[in-house]
Amino acid sequence: MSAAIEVEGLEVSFPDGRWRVSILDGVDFRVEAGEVLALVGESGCGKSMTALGCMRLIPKPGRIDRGRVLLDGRELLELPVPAMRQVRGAEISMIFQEPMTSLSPVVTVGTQVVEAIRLHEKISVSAARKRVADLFARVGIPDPAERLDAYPHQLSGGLKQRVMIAMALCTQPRVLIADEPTTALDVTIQAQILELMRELQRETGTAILLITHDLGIVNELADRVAVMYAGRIVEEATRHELFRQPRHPYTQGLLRSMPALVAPGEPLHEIAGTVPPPSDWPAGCRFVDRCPRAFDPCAGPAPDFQMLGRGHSAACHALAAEPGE
Amino acid sequence: MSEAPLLAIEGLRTWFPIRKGLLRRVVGHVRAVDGVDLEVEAGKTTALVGESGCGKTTVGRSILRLEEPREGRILYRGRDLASLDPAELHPYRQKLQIVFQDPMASLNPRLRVRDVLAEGMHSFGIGGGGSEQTDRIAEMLRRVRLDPDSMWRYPHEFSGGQRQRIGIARALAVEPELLICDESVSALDVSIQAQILNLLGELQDEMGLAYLFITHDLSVVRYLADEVAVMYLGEIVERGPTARIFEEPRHPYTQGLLSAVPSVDPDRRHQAVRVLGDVPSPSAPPPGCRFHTRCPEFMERCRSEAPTLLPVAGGEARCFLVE
Amino acid sequence: MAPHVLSNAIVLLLLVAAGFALRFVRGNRMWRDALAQLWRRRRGSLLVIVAFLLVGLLDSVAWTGGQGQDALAAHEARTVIDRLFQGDREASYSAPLADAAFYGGDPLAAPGGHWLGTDILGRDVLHRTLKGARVALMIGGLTSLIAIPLALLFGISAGYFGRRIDDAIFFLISTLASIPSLLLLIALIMALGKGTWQVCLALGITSWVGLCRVTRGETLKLRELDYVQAARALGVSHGRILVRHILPNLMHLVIITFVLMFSQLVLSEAILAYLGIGVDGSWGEMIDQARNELSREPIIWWNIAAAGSAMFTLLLAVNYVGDSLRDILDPRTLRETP
Amino acid sequence: MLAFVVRRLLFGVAVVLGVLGILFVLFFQVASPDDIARRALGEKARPDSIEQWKANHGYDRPLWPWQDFEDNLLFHHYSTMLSFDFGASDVDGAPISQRIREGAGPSLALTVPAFAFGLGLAVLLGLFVAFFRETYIDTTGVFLCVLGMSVSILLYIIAGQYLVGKMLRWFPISGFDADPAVLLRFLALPVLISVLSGVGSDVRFYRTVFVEETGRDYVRTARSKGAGEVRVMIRHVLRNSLIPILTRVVLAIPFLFTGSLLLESFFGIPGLGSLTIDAISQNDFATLRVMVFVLSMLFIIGQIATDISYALVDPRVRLE
Amino acid sequence: MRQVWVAAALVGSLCVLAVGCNNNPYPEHDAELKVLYSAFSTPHRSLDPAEAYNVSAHRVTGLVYDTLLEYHFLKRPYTLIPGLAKQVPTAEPLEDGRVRYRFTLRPGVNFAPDPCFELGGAGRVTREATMEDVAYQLMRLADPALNVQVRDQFSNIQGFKQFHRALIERRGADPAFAALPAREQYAALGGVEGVRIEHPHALEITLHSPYPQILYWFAMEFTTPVAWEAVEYYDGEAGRERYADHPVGTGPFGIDVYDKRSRIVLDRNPHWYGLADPRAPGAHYPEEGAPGDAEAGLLDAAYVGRPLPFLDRVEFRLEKEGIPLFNKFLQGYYDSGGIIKESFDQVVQSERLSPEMAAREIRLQKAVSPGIFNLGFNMEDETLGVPAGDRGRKLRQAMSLAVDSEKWIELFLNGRGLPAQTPIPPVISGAPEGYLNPYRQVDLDRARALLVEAGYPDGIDPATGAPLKLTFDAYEVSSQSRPERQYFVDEWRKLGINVELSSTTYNEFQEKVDRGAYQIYFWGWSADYPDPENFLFLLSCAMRKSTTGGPNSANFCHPGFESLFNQMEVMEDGPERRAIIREMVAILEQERPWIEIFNGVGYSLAHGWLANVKPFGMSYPMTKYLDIDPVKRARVRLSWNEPVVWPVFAIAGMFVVGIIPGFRTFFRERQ
Repeated sequence: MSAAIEVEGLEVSFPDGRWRVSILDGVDFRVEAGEVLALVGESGCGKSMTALGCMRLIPKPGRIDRGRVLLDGRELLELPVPAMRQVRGAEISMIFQEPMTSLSPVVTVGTQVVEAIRLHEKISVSAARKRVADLFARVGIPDPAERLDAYPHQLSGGLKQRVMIAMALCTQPRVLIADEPTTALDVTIQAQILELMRELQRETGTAILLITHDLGIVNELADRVAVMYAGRIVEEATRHELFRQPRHPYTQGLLRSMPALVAPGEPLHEIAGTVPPPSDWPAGCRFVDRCPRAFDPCAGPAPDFQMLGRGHSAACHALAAEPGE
Repeated sequence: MSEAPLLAIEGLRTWFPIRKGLLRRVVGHVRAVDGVDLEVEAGKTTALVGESGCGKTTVGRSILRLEEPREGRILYRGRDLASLDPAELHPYRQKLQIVFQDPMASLNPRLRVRDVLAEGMHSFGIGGGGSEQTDRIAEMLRRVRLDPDSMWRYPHEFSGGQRQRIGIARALAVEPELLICDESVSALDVSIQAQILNLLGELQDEMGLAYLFITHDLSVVRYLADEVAVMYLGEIVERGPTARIFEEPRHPYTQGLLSAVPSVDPDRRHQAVRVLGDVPSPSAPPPGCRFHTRCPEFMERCRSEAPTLLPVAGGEARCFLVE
Repeated sequence: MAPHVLSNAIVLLLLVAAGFALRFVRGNRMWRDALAQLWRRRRGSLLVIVAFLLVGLLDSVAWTGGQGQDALAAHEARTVIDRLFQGDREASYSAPLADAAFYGGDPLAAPGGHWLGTDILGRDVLHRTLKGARVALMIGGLTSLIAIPLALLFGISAGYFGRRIDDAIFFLISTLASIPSLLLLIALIMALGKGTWQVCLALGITSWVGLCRVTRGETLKLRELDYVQAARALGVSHGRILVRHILPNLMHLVIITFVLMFSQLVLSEAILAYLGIGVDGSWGEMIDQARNELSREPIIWWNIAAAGSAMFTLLLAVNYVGDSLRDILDPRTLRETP
Repeated sequence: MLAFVVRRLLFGVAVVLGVLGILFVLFFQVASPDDIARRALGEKARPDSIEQWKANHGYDRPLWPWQDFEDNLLFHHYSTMLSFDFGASDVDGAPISQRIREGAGPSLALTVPAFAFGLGLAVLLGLFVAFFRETYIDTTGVFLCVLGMSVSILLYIIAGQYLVGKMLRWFPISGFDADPAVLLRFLALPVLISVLSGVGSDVRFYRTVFVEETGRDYVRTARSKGAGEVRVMIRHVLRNSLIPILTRVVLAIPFLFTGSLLLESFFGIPGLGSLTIDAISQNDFATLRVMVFVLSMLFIIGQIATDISYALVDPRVRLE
Repeated sequence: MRQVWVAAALVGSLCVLAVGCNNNPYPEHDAELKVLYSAFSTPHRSLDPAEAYNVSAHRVTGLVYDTLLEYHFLKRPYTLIPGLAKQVPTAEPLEDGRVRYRFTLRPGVNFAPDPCFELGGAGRVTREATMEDVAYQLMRLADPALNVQVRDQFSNIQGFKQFHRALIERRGADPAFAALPAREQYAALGGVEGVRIEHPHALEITLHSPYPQILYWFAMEFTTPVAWEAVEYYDGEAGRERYADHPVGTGPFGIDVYDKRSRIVLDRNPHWYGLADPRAPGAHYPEEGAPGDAEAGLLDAAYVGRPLPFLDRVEFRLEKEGIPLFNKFLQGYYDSGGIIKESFDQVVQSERLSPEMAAREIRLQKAVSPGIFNLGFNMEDETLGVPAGDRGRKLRQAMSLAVDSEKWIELFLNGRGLPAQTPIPPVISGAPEGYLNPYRQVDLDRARALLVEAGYPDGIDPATGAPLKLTFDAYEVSSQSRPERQYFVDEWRKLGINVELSSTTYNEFQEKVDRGAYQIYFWGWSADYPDPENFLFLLSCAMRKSTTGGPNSANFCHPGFESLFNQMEVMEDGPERRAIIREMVAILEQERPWIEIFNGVGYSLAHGWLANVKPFGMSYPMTKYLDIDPVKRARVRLSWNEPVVWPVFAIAGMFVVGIIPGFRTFFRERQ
């Protein structure tokens, strides 16, 4: 059985002066139907770019250099433009971080969702509106029929994000990409949205690629977790395993620097230094300059993934040097 | 309490007028801060927690008189700052400083780090001039763990975390006693946030600073604060020692807030959603208890009657349930 | 003091100021980066502008003495450009690089010496065109000398202090902006009289409004920024905040507006020249003088071509640099002002 | 909404009063009635006829209220202007309001098509260039725009008349006619020149607006829904760009009435632009004064209209 | 969507093709009628015959208003012939120095039809003109309410000034009187004493002192019969035009369309007296002319003796700029035109029409015009004028010697001018013949010698040690005319005098005049009538700008010159008078208040289809003598104006070719 979506060796680069700087460097992952994969990392690590790469929406002047994106085994990167357009929104949908700006401010939200339906289905406007009203009710928008004619600015952030979710789900896509869906929201609203996503995912069985920097949200929603650092995935594991037994030094550092996991009064773990900009990424292991366990091989070629158990793998020379399990 | 707190706020109200109509008459107010009492003790950390729009930032800015409070007293070591005119206020500004959220916007891009730091020193006549000042600035930079040579560089040459350190150094350069940290770590990545939090902790130990920590991030509060005040729609709804608030929250809002925080314990997930709906507009706060529109424990009485802060163990809570 | 001494002094002053500015830019990484980026993107345009500036400066350095084309010349202060390009005066038109007069074919005093030919009075067109560069730069320079301080003063006070001051200044701006600028310009010149200073003053009065608006709006934004608030929390005085925090952060707007304004000013002057109230010796005047020459037979094209393309080249370079500056210095603020 | 409109109108009235004040200073204080009379009467006029002329035109009043509170030029200026009693031309005594009525038609006949074609072309080209952003078409387009902006309108007119009128003989070189069939021929060239000379800066402006909008999040949303590029440009980008476009367009409308000073003058179109030019060249201060006043009024009305029209296009703007 | 665009583009280009490829500025019907197309450059201020006083307005009013006397079409020097009058009157000296002239009006002189005549009786559209109408117009000239620029010239008529003053006083004193129609006011005051109507067709004009030039004024529209109905009807009220915009006269043409800012159309006057009386001197083509006219084809048997006018209609179009006007002339859309100086070379080569133009059957006409352009010195100036005494005179003489007007004429007029020697143009009878002004022949050596005598060796002012600095005020100078003034500055540079060209607005110049703060100016004067007096008065004391505001901007006031002028003014042309004029010229020669520059020579072009063109010089339109071959004109125009279409396709093609690769890369990149 093929995965709902499978990404292999995705490479994306942007021009910087005379050179092209690679900001995704061979990203691989797969999300099975009905599964939630969380892509975690700090800002600038390329997780949003990965999402856009799956949609083939890398903003210019960036471009996909290599790699494959398979949707149910179908190679999306080879599709002609009109066919890809039919895939977007119909088979893969996306929710964005900023519900405030992700909706066109001068068009009613109902019309925007109707457009999403009518781009993929031959259906009358009134029928589409009816369907949108139902969807609105399903994503927990009060007074759905009236809200159809509301403009985005008349809705709160939480409601806007619900509209975005409705828009993403209106065509019953195989894959939903949620890029920081709750980052801009207050914690009480965030809880509501997470609850909603959980529910919908259970009902529809959609595969979700969840992109976030918040390990709490990962814990709430994800089945499996992939940790990204500087354009690469460094560790992948099930949720439980990752929290309990992080193996990559970066993942370990990340978890130990969270105030929620440290007792008050005790110092937090610090990862030395800062994430370098893409133009300064080290040639081998990207974490080498900040890694407490760095040793000679780390400056050499990039480490390969080590299988560390059921669905747990990490890319670290130090792990390779340890006796295998 | 035996000793007077370093800073005590009493009945602070800061409203913003809403002008409408032909003559731009004031037809109402956004009641950003509507009767807040708060205390910060020397060398301790008080956290002010709440969701966006609850007025917590305005409290911080009102203390510094960056917004003019409408009424209330801001007692710094017993002296009411709210009643002072600008000239009288000047010496007190040295004692109260602020660190902002956005490391991009809080530093003037046209000034070198050295000038950023020298500004406050110049204003209060600290550190003299020339090489003495330079030495002092270098010392400040070392203290926030930056290379003293970086004083010759411009803010945009630094990363977000480093900029935040410069912001802290700027505040510390005038030797304040109280630092208001307005969402100072919220915009940072976890690993950077850890660095700054550690730094703040160390500075408190070294210099005996008091912090008023304004944030929405409860995990940071729990890690850092001695006292917590929870704000909702311009009012403090609960106050108390950190441990008590987190273990035994008394106000339904506090309870909802805490339960909404996603847990990082892989064995505990699926938080209960207790607080529903959206925050009402602060220009027209609901009558009665301001939280009643979203409260899971809503009683008929809450609709018309506003609860006052009632004492609970080690603090206060604004709810009829604690009566 | 003789005018040319004053002019020389101003040139010296400008050079010193430019030196300081260059030192400042070199010392300040942000401006240095901006300049470097500009250089990378618009090398050609920058070189063109520098060349015109150089010509303008060379045409402002004058001294008396030396051999001129007539008795009077020896008593006049003549600029470097005059001395280099004036050459010998011809009787009337001659074509570029010709060695005989255009009409009648009499031999020229300076055969082949007039690269761009001569005009009806036998004056060297290249010389006049180069002198026009100084006039164009004067128009831009003097006008901005009037408009920019005015706009900054009013814009910053309106934006920073707000309330009553803002109301008054906003009213003033709105009133001035309501009068169609060309008509206001004409009315002002009719009232002030003709002449370079008067035209520049009128242009200054009509063009400060736009910059004032931009400054006011930007100051309103800056006033609320964290670093200004931090300065207030540090007890920094209003004056010092204005000078250290507000003004420097407006400078890029001023530069961009100025560069974009420059081409408008030169184009406006051309229209004024058509209406007979332009500045003596400007390209606008040359174009207006030369436009009827197009129907001579054979056609006299070099006058209008020289003035037209000089103006066009400078403006193209300025517009291009202005565009790039806008992208480099400020990706947002100025976008929506045309 | 109503309060906003009323307040906006009141401010507009205040600005009108301010404009009148500036006009008064410019046209009565700085240029004195003597100047006006001398100019109107011509070189052969004697001092006594100047006095007579001033008396005939009412310019013999004292200027300021403190000189004569009952009867002074300041009050007279305000009261006549505000009651739209524009009086007669200083030069030939013709009623100015009639002149303006007569001139409006020819001006509009030139400016409205020029404006409509110009707007349509600029928006189309702007969309086109923005659609191909960051390709050589975009670069070339921007270059051509800057090129077009760097040329004086004088050169456009001269070259237009020379090339199109004289060499290619497509259209009459200049002139005007009331007969619509003939009029079309006359207007073709000035309209063409007007469109060409303005299209550069317009296209560049619209391109900037469009490119800016294409970078916004909702455009990404639209693409992620599966909308094609053309649809994105027209349905989403264009729609959201309406506000800056509208500002530019509505503010340009008053200038439709002013006509184009230079074009009308060169092409002999008897509109308000050439009326203004004539007034300038003949020092007809009365007409110039009225023209400035009328145009300022139109401009102020245009601004108010812009503010109100925001609300119609942008649901976010509530007029408060 | 795409289809709509394509359709719109197609329709658009079709429209352009349908309307566009035709540069004819006129409706297509003008082949049948004899329509003369002509142009005017600025809207006329007034066409009221009492006010209209410039060349451009006279080209219209001259057709609408006939005058009692006219100039002969062909004869030179200018000769008066009877127009509406039966004969040219002679002066009758009366006792006490007064002079009387008697005019008799031709019978059957009618106004052009106009609705205004309903005022005199329902249903009337015209009426016969009488001497009452002439007298009415003479009284209007005295009316202070009208802007009459030549009022002084009529003040020799007995009682004229008194009538003027009486009008001012009564109107000021009596509002009821002021409210009456002007005609009734005039009647209430009893009219002008020196204007008596003996009979509807006989008018007596009495002058209180001799003024032989008065007859010329009766050849101008100032003295045309004016219908009171027209003046009262066209009052500018209730949608009616003002009389200044609606001329009604007895001339051969009447106003059909008057759109003052774009188009004026005149149609034949069906009631013109000449139609009934073609033998009247002004109503048929003359039998004799000046020498050379026969050779020029102006005495063609096809025209001689035939009744006038030949044209059906005259149409004027506004043409502000010279170049479009000339180009349209070349395209055949104007029948005749002056040559703008810039196009001169295109048309005229060594004084003759260029072969290209000749091939188009264009004809060239030249005529010296009775006008003068001169530089003037302010004689009240400390440095240049009388206060500087002999130094000043020598300086003026030197400066006069330095200015080469021949070259000026060649550069700026393409030779279309004569270097002026005296203020009086040579075409005026009475001008000194064969006189060469010694100070107007360029002689730089002499000029330098004079400068030494004046105390400015090599132009150095001993007071400052620097070159003498003077200011040349050029007002209302366009960029176009600036080089024309710059030329003089450059000439004086050769002497080492530093003259600064200061261009000012008219008002600034007036202020300088008021303060007496001007030194040198440039000025022109065009004759009202062909008499030396009309030029010499410009230098009389009575016309001084500084004291009287008159046109003597040089403020020249020389006792000897003045007494000679007073003698000359009242004399008839003859050897005696010419001798006096010689003397006056000699004074000017020495005193040099002016540097005479040139008398214009008008070159005008006419297309082959336009017959009977003879330039007149003064501003009297001779349009009624012109004839047109409209069929030929229509044919020729078509052949000259074939549009060139290929650039449209070239541009469109380039655009498409430029776009295609963009489309390809664009879609490839999106893949």
